[in-house]
Order: sequence, then C-alpha cells, then structure tokens
Amino acid sequence: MANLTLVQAINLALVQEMEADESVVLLGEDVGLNGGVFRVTEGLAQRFGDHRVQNTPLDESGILGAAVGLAIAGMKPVPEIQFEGFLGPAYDQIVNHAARFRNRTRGAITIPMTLRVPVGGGIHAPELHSDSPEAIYTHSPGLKIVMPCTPYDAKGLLISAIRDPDPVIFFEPKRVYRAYREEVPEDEYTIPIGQAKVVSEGDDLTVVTWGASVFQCLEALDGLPEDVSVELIDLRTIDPIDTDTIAASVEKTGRCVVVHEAPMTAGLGAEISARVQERCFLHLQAPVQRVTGFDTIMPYYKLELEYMPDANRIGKGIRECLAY
Amino acid sequence: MANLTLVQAINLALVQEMEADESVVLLGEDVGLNGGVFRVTEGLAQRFGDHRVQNTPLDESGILGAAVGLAIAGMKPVPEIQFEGFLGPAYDQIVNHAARFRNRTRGAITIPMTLRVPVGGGIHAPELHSDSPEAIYTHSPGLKIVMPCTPYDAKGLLISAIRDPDPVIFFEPKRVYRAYREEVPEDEYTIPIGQAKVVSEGDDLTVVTWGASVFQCLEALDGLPEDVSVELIDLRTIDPIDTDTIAASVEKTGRCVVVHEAPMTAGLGAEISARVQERCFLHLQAPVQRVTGFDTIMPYYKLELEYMPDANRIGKGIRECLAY
Amino acid sequence: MPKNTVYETDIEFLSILDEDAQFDESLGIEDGEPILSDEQVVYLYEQMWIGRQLDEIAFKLQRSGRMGTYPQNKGQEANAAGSGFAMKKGTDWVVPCYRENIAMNLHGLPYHYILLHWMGDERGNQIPEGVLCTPISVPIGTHMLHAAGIAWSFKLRGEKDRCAITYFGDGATSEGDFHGAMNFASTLSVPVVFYCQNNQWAISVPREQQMASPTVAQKAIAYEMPRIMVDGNDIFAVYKATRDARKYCVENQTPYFIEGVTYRLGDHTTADDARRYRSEEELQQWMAKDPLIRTRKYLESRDAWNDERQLELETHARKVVDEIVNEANSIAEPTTSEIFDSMFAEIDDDLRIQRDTMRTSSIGQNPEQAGLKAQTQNA
Amino acid sequence: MPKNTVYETDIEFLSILDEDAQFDESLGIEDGEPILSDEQVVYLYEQMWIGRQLDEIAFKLQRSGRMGTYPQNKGQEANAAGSGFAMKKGTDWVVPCYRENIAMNLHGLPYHYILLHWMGDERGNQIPEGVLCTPISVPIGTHMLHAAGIAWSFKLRGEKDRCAITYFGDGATSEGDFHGAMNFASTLSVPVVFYCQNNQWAISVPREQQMASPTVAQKAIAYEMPRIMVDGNDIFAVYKATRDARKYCVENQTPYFIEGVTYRLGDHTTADDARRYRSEEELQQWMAKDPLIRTRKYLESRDAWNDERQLELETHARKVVDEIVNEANSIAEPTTSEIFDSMFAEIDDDLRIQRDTMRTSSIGQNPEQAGLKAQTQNA
Ligand SMILES: Cc1ncc(C[n+]2csc(CCOP(=O)(O)OP(=O)(O)O)c2C)c(N)n1
Ligand SMILES: Cc1ncc(C[n+]2csc(CCOP(=O)(O)OP(=O)(O)O)c2C)c(N)n1
Ligand SMILES: [Mg+2]
Ligand SMILES: [Mg+2]
Repeated sequence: MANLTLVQAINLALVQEMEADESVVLLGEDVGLNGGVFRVTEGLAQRFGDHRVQNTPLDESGILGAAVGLAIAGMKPVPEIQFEGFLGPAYDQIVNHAARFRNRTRGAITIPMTLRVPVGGGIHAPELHSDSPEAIYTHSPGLKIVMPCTPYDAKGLLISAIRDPDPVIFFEPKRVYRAYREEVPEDEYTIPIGQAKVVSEGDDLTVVTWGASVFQCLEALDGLPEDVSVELIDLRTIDPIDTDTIAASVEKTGRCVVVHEAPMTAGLGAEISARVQERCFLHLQAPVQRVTGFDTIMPYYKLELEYMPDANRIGKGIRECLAY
Repeated sequence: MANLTLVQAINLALVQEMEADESVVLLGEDVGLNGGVFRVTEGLAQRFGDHRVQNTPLDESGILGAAVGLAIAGMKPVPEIQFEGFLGPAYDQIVNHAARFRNRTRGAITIPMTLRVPVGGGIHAPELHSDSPEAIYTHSPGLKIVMPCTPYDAKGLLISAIRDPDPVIFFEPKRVYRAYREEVPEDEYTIPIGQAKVVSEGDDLTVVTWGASVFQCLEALDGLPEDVSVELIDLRTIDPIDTDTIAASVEKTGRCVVVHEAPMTAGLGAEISARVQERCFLHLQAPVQRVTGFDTIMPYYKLELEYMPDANRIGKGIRECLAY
Repeated sequence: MPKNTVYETDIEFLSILDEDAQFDESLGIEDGEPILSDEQVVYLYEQMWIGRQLDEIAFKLQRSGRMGTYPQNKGQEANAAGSGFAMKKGTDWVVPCYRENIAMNLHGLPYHYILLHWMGDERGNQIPEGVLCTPISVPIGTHMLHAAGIAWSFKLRGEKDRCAITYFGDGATSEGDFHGAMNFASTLSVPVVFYCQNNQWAISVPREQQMASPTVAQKAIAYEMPRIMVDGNDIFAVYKATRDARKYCVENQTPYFIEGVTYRLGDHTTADDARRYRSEEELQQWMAKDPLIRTRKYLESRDAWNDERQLELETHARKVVDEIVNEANSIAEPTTSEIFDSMFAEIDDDLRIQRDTMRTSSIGQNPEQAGLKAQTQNA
Repeated sequence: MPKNTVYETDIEFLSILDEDAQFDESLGIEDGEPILSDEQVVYLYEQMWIGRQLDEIAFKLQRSGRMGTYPQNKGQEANAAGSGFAMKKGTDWVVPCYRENIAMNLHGLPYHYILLHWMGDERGNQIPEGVLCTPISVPIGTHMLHAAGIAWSFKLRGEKDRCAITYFGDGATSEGDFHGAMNFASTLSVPVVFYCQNNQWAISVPREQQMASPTVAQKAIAYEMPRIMVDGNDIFAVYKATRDARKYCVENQTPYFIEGVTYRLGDHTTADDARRYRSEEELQQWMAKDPLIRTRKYLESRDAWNDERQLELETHARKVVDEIVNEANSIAEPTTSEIFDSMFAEIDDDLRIQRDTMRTSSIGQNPEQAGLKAQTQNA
C-alpha cells in the first residue's frame, strides 16, 4: 500500500500491465522520454524501451488509426490523446473504426485497445483543454467508457480496461490528477467495468455523478442540513451505465439529481433521467434534476468555475428537488 | 406551385438563394457537373458556374475547414458531405471550429454556413451510409440542427438556414428524397428554425419524431384503433428543441413516445424524455417511451429494417404506453 | 529567388508490357527468364478474367435487385492481380479498399465473401481464420493507417519477413488519414507497401481537381518514402514493382509507395452514371489499354494461349462465378440476433434485453411494467 | 528497379544574414540598396525586442499566478517579424498559430489582446474591426484550412491583390488538416503563404520522430507547390522569401510554401520543462544563432545602432510592455452573461433562461415549479 495520486495510480497500473503482457504498448504525443504532459507515463520509456512507449507524430487520427492496426494484428495498444479537446481529429477512427470492427466482422477482427484521455475543466488550461465529451462516445455503439475519480478505482479499472477484449475509453479527470491521494495496494487488482459505486448511502435523494464532479458533490453534501440524507453514486463506468444501482437507489429515495460538467442538452444527464423515469416512474416524487454545464462552449478559464457545477449549484439543485 | 420531391425542393431553394445572394457558394465532393450523388445540386454548376459550385478534393475535414475560412472572410458557404457517415473526418472542424468561432471571439468572427448532409437508413446503402448522428451535433454547443422531412418544409427551412448568421446543419433524410412529393410554392418563403410542427392533433398520447421516421409514425397511427387519438409532432428543428410545443402537447395527453432511428442510449429520445418529465411531471400518466434504433452499430442492409423503428414497433410502443 | 539547392529528387516510371503488348526485355527478363513464367502469366490472366466475370455478374445481380450498390474493378485488374501475387500469402497482410477483389482472393478469401459484403451482410467481412485480409473498406482513406499499425506490430514482435500492403484510389490520397498513414509508416519505419490505384477519377472528380501534382507518386517525397510509378495495366510492371518493393520494405524495414496508373472502365459503382461527367473519347482511349487484352496477346505471342483455351476459360469462369453466386445465395438469412451478438465479446444486460425483446421502449422490454403480457414480445 | 525518370525537382535554401552577421550582398542587395533599409531593420529589431520583452513579462505573470499557460516566442522572432512585415496590413489576412505575436501586432492587433487570450479571457480573441487576423489558435493544425478558405474568398470575389499567410510549427505538418489545407489551396489555386516555423521540436518530440523527411519544405512537392527553405533567424531571408512568395501568390494565384528553419529557445510553454528531453548543448548552439544578436550586429556594422540606442530601446520596451500589461489588467472581470451572449446572433429561450438563472436544473429555472421563491435565483 502506498498513498498515491491519480497520476501515480495510473502509472502503477500501466507498469504492472506492461510487465505482465508484452503485447501492451503505449503510444501518443510526448508519452516517451517526457512522460506525457501530465507525467502519467513518467519513467515508462526508460523502463520498457522506446519501442513500447512510442512518441508519435502530432496526429490524433494517426494515433488511433495506428492503434487500430496494432490491435487488428494482435497487440494491445494503449494510445493517449493529450487532452480531450484533441479527440476531435481522432473521432472518425474511434467511432467509425475501433468501435465497429468486432460487429462488422462478426467477431473475426477485434480491437482490444484502451484509449487514455485526460478530461474536464478546472485547471485553468487553455482553449479546448477542459471539455467533457463523454456523452458523444456513449452515444456511439461499440465502446466502453470509464471515468474513475479516485486513485484506487483508477488502478483497478485501468487494469480491467487493458485486459478487456474490446475498445475502452479511459477518461482521467485532470482536475483530480494531483489533488487527491489515497491508499492504493501495490498488488494488482481489478474493478469490473460497468459497476457504479455508492459513495455514501442515504434515503432522501439520489445524486448520480462521475469524474471530478464527485468531489464537488461531496462538498455539496457537506453543506446540507444534518437531517438530509443523500445517496451519492459515482458511476465510474459511463458506458454501459449501471442502471440497476441507480434504479435501486431512486426506488428507495424517490428523488434524483444528476450532476455533470458537460453541456446539458443531449448529455448523459438526459440519458440517466430517461432511464430513471422508465425504471422508477411510480416511485418518483419529483422530476429528475440536471445540474450540469450550460449549453455553451466551455468558457476560457476566467469563467470556467461559473460554468462547471460547483457545490453551491449542486446544493441548490438538491434542496429544490427535495422541496418539490 | 409544383409537385416536387425533397430533392427538387432543396434544389429549388439552392437556386433561389444563389440567385439572391452572390456570397452563397456550394462546395463538396461531386457537387459540380455530376450534381451530387443524389442529384440535389443538379444543374447548378451549369447555371452558376464551377466556381460557385465547387467540386472539392475527397477530404471532409478540408471541405469544412475551407468553408469555415470562406465564412470568416464574409462568404456564405453551403458545404455538402456526401453521407452522414463521412461527417466523421469533419467532426473536429464542425464542433471545435465552426461551432465555436462566434463565442470564442465574442462576436468578432462569425460562421454563416449551412452544412447539407443526407442522413438515415432504409435505402439499402453500403456501410456507413445509413447512420443518424444528430444527437452528437446537438450535444455540441454552437450549432443549429434542422431535419425536415417534407419538400415544403425543406425549402422553407433551407432558405432560413442559408440566411441564418450562424452555422446550421441541414440533415436531409435520404429515404424520403424521392419517395414523397407535395406542392411547393415557386416563390421563396421561409420557415423559422426552432419550430416544431403538429402533424396531427390528438388527445391520448403524443408522439415526437423527425426525419424519415415521421412517415413510419404516420403508418403506425394508421394502424391504431379508431378511438385512439394521437398527437404527432415533427420536430423539424432538432436544435434548439421546441420544448414548448412538446410540453403543451404532453400536458394535454399525459403520455409521450419518442421515435428516432439513432441508437437509444444518449440519443435525443433521452433529451426529450428528460425535458418532458421536467416540464410535465405532474401531467405524466406513464413514463416517456423511447422507440429507437438499438445500441448497436447500424447493421448492413439485410437487417437495417429490423434495426429502424417501423410502424409495427412504433404501434406497439404507443399501445403499451397507453395501457400503462 | 536566388538560393542554394539542398535537396534533389525524382520519380521514375516502370513499364514492361505496353498497351500494344510489346514486351521490354531489358526490364522483363531476369536471369534469362521472364520475371513471370508463362504458367504464372496464364494463372494471373485467368484470375483477372474470373475477376472481371464476377464483376459482370455482380452488376447484373444489382440491376435485378439481388445486390446493393457494387463497385466494379473492371479495367484495373492487373493492379490487384500483379501486386497481390507478389505479396506472401499467409505471411503478409492485405488491407484493401474495394477494387482489389483479385488480391483478396489470391490471399485466400473466397469470393462469395465479397458478394455477401455488397449484399448487405456482415458475414461477408467475417474473414476466415488464417486469411490475412481486412474486409472491404467503404469509408475512403481510413484503412491505410490500419496497415501502418499492422506493419508496426511486425516490428514490435521482431517478425522480420512480414510486410503489409494497402490499396487505395487517387481520391483517397486527399484524406488526412492518407497523410497520417504515410507519416506514421515512414517515421516508425515499418514495412508497408502503399499501392495507389490511380484510376484518374474519384466518382466524378477528375485527378486535376483532386490534386495539383502531375503524379501521385510525388506525394511520397513528403515522407522521404521510396516510390515508383508503374503502368497499372501492365501485369509485369505491377508484379515487378511490388515484388521489389516488398523486398525493399522487408530488408530496410521501411514503407514503399507504388502508383499504378490505370483507369476505371466502368461506372464508379452501380449507382453511378459516368456519362454525366466523362467523355466517351477518354473511355475509348483507355479501353485500348485494357490489361486483359494485352496479357492475352503476350501469351499468344509465346504460344501459351489460343482461342480454344480462351473458350475453355470462359466456360470455366462462368461456372466458377455461378458457384460463387450460389454460395453467396445459399447462406441462410441473418437473424436479428446477429445485430447484437458481436457488439462486444460479452454483451451487457441492456443489449441482451434489446436483443431478446427487439424493443427499446421500457414497457416493451418489461411488459409487466404496465401489466402487459407476452404479446408485446418480438412478433 | 530500372525505370524512366518522369519527374525531377529540388529544394533551395535562402540565407542572407548568417549567424555571424555576415551579410550576403549578392542576395541582400537589390538595385544597389539592401532589401530592408536601415530604418526598416531598426524598426523590425525594435519590434523583435519588444516581442521578446513581452514574452519575459508573460512568463513572470504566469509564474506569479496572474496568467495561465503561455508559449514563449523566444528565438523565433525573425520569422514573425520578417514575414509579417512583408505582408500587406489591412489587405492580407494573417492566420496564426501561437508563436507569431509580432506578426499579429504588425498587422494591427494590440498586444494586450494576446495577453488577455492567455489570461483565459475570450475578449483577447475579439479582434478589432479592420484588423485582418484570426485569433491565436490552440488546437494544432486546424487553422491552416481557414487560411485556404479565406484565400478562396479573394478568388471568388475577384480581389486580385490580396493574399493570406498562415503560420504553424513543424509538428503541425503531421496533422491531416495540414495536408488538407495544402491540397485545397493548391487544387483551388488560391493565394496563401504557408509559413512553417520549423523550430525542431513539438513539445518533447524532435523533428526526426515527427517526420522522416530531412526538410519540411519537401512536403510542398506533394502539392506541386512552389517552396523555399530559409534561415528563419535571418530577418533578411525571411523578409525576402515572404515578399517574393506573396508576389508570386498574387501574380500566379497559387499558394507558396516557406520553411523557416529556427529554434525554440524557451520551454514549449510555461507548463513545460525542456531540460527533460533536450540537451543543453543543442540549446547553446542555437543560442548563438539568436536573430536579435545578429540583427543588432548588422545594424552596428552599418552605424545604425549603438549601446546608447540599445539602452533607450530597453527602457522604451519596458515601458511599452508595462502599458500592455496594464491595459490587459485594467479590463473589468467578465460577467457570467458573457458565457452565453455570443453563442448565437440571437440566443434562444433555453439559453436565455440558463443565462438569467445560471441554472440547468428545471426547478432552479422555474422556482414556482416547486412552490419555491426567488431565493433560488443566481446567488
Ligand atoms: C470518407 C468518405 N468520403 C466519401 C465517400 C464517398 N465516396 C465513395 S468512393 C468515392 C471516390 C473514391 O475515389 P478514389 O479514392 O479515387 O477510388 P476509386 O473509386 O476511383 O477507386 C467517394 C467520394 C466515402 N466512401 N468515404
Ligand atoms: C490537435 C492538437 N493536438 C495536440 C495539442 C497539444 N500540443 C500543443 S502544442 C503541441 C506541439 C506543437 O508543435 P509544433 O507544431 O512544432 O509547434 P511549436 O509548439 O513547436 O511552435 C502539442 C502536441 C494541440 N494543441 N492540438
Ligand atoms: Mg480513383
Ligand atoms: Mg515545433
């Protein structure tokens, strides 16, 4: 056990999987000697050699396309895209190629790839360095999407992702990268993809969230009156969504607030809201509330904290939903 | 007035806008002499000259990026992407550039562009020629998204789109291209972006849909018992969503079914479901139902009709929702 | 502007069997023998013939509503045949676009897979174990990166006698992913033969609107990639260029670029009408350069072919193609379950329920939700 | 392989004022006069000096938490200064990446806009009317297509004396959109100067891992685009190449490619530490090639500069830069309304409500929905 940051826990998982399986290779811009711009791959090129930790040209579509080719030929590529805003040029290779190969070949060709991407706002970064595109990839069939927010979960989920026989997008909430530490076992362990975590139990209302927003929600919960009991669910995996855990909670509480950084419209809040009312219609005592980013582009950093749901806004959403 | 197909109505709108405004230029693969693979731009190169109806290299990102440049410099580009499946390579230029320019420059640079794209399944086309990505672009702030399904609406909405000072994606349901005719006035007219159309009035249940599915829904309505009265709403504009029209209807009917071709999860059905329950919570007598494509890749054509909601599946959805 | 020259380069063109079936012995003879023996040329001629026969049948199937859109390979056969033949079956990977039926078949893919693909059936992409081909690729340009990745895997695993070949059209070279594939392959230094079938058109867009360069081959200069232009209707030139390219790739662990100059004698696909945009004259000029005609003439000049063998071949080809069509048609209709079963190695509960109920509406999936019975199941 | 040569080409390199401040008169003198008069060189030297001064201040602002990530232009100034000066202000468009502060400023953009941009304020992109610049572009490679489109608009409107220039790094040439921009500009035949600041690194990725080609300029061959390499730390070479390229573009209505060979003397950005991946030696070698040093030496050799003027400039530059910083700091904090107001020409009701309530939860937007009062409004 060691007290690790998210960055360190991910690094540890990468080390262990690269040691366990020769077919695991990392590729991306600056992942080599520099260890990536967030130092997530620090020391790996030195340890495993440049060929397994490959600096690539500055071409996101190239990174994903080459990774798909590696996977077709039996490797387990772990590409990194430097910031979620630069997934754009790689969109086609992810959605129309990586995601489709197994089904379009009826299983003859498969893509066991784990795409690592720092995600989300809150670190005062430049333009296109603070977005939250997870709904886009959730709507695209054939991908699994994971977004852990604690070092422990990150290590266990990354190992699961790398071992998964299908393409997984592993989103890393960059706001949490160095902001939080916890005990992480040295030994390898896995956390199953597709299982949400009940962070705190409660009877009055269910909050569903993921990524860095989990911490904002915890802060909001702290600010609530003592007699309010909120169940907080960290999805951890976004696709497939663990509807059972959410529905079981809302059947108990009768109220639900979904919190995410991405814009509201056609975001995952909508999907969760739709599922909750499909599954828990007769239990619902108030409409499912969405506390999310606005339907605007992510502002430059002077205004980013106004854009992202903070404890204040989340707290209000909870109180209003309770008052309904 | 003439009895026109969707293809002809769109062609007419293009002719009239190109005549009215010299800054309107068309660009895309095969849009020139060949008139596009669906012949939507037939005769335009001959009429307005190659320079205003420009065949481009086979590069969707190039088409959109060049269109953004044209727009920056004061033109009104109308790019065509040949099939919605080939929006993939252009995703970044659409979402991260066209959509963002006005706000990121606080109005100094604007992109008055209309991106035309054939969309949807049902014509036995090859792979990646039958998708429905409208939710992806709806979740991306800064775009307006239009998808008319009748020749009359198409003409009026396309003229509005071209005149709109912001980027509009104009989706053309290819299944309807030549399958339906109606009277279309020769004179120019506009239909406002953002207004849904109540196709048929009813009291028992509201069906919300758009694009080619409108016709499947009409067929489903035909198959319902005489005493069931359904209100059918054709969104026409997907973004911004005309929530007022939907909510007014569901407040009356208490029941809602959303129908679309795209996969269910994180599709627009979810957004509409979420909005309906936010706005009409106390009126709802059943959960909002989604009758949509499955969470799989769009199958090749042998199975495409099993994938897309047809009258049978829609009819069942309606009956079950009524029985709730 | 006055300046110092710091870089010089050129492009060369290879032609052996020209359109009049004249054979350039200085290029086509090695160690006293033609680079392709008569038997080999006969074999390739037969393969090209069968390929074209399949094209014609596919066209008819489409016209009679038994197949979807189909892109004919007609006129370009020597590219796929000569290059496919030069690569090592079972060792090398073939990463095609959609005008390389013959190369896929030479590498072991039964032809009915290709028909199934265009008949709207994913089982046409279910490449049999041991056949090292990716399926036909419909989106233009995106598959070349996969070839680069496949070749990279050879390097990572130290498999030194393997190579990938990828095919694409002149139009495809405009896509960003073409650039990416060329750049990745050259910077990673991996063995890929990039084979461009420059058939002068991308649907209705002529080469001059597609690129400003007089050759496609010069695009390889941007990547410092060795390259050659060949007469793509010349089975000898195509074979020799690819054989040597493969050797070069493997020995030097680098990619290689080949531009096959050729022509699409048919429409772009069955959905196209080329008369709308190209001249009859141009078509006629290229008809005269047909690879099949000149290969036959070559064989005849060597007494390795005659009218009788031709008749036999035609009969044989019809039979072969009929069998292929029967094979494709005999496959049972797909079940709706197939829509779902291969989405993931293991499909999740949500997908399972969608599959089992063929419904997305929540009540349709759980009829008891509304006190409904099984009548709501998939009818 | 034996073959016929069908295409030959080369790349030339232009250098006038070398790193020892030796001036090549055969190239740098026209009609008996240096291509840049002493006044002009003084002006450009001052601009470069101010640009560097701004860089240093920006670095300090970042370190003290008053600015976000900032990319220094240090060492590359001659590229932006010489080329920006050669383009026509108010007529031509400048489409920059993020190491061309001086070019943007030469074309009329007040420097505090650039600071505002990096201070996380969109008003830094609110280019004033009449300044023909697009804002700083953070995503790599995507803006070059915009330059191609802008140049295309000149052609469509018959504006024959206009030209666009776009800047980008060596790394940017790997993106698909670079390829697209080069291809669109050359096939559409529109006047764009593509200016690559080849500073040898893309963050930590050296040129050799970025491309297999020994020059960036040869990438232009793929597009049959006229091209030249220049010493990018040589204000004369940069100026002359760009001046002539612009002339060529306008006269021939085609694009032109310039590779400026230069070096990033600083870290990639303030978030980077270049010592992790590049050698001190390499840095020292390039320090000696600093464009400011050699420009000053040239001026001194012509008695157009001395220590006194240098002192004056340094004082002046500090003052100018202080004013720029004050200007940027004096701008009022943005209001939350700005998040929404420019989303569309007219924002729709949903957005208006989000703006007015700063809430997305439906009850937060309509407190009466739950019988709640105004306390739920934006606090
Ligand atoms: C990404 C993408 N864009 C557009 C299309 C539509 N399309 C199909 S084939 C084709 C032309 C291809 O030309 P080329 O690469 O020269 O190949 P050819 O058909 O001539 O063999 C186009 C534009 C596509 N399939 N994929
Ligand atoms: C599309 C995209 N991918 C990745 C990045 C992250 N990034 C910022 S600058 C940079 C390197 C750019 O190198 P180069 O083009 O040579 O310009 P330089 O910084 O050297 O001037 C990278 C990878 C980005 N901004 N945009
Ligand atoms: Mg072609
Ligand atoms: Mg660089």
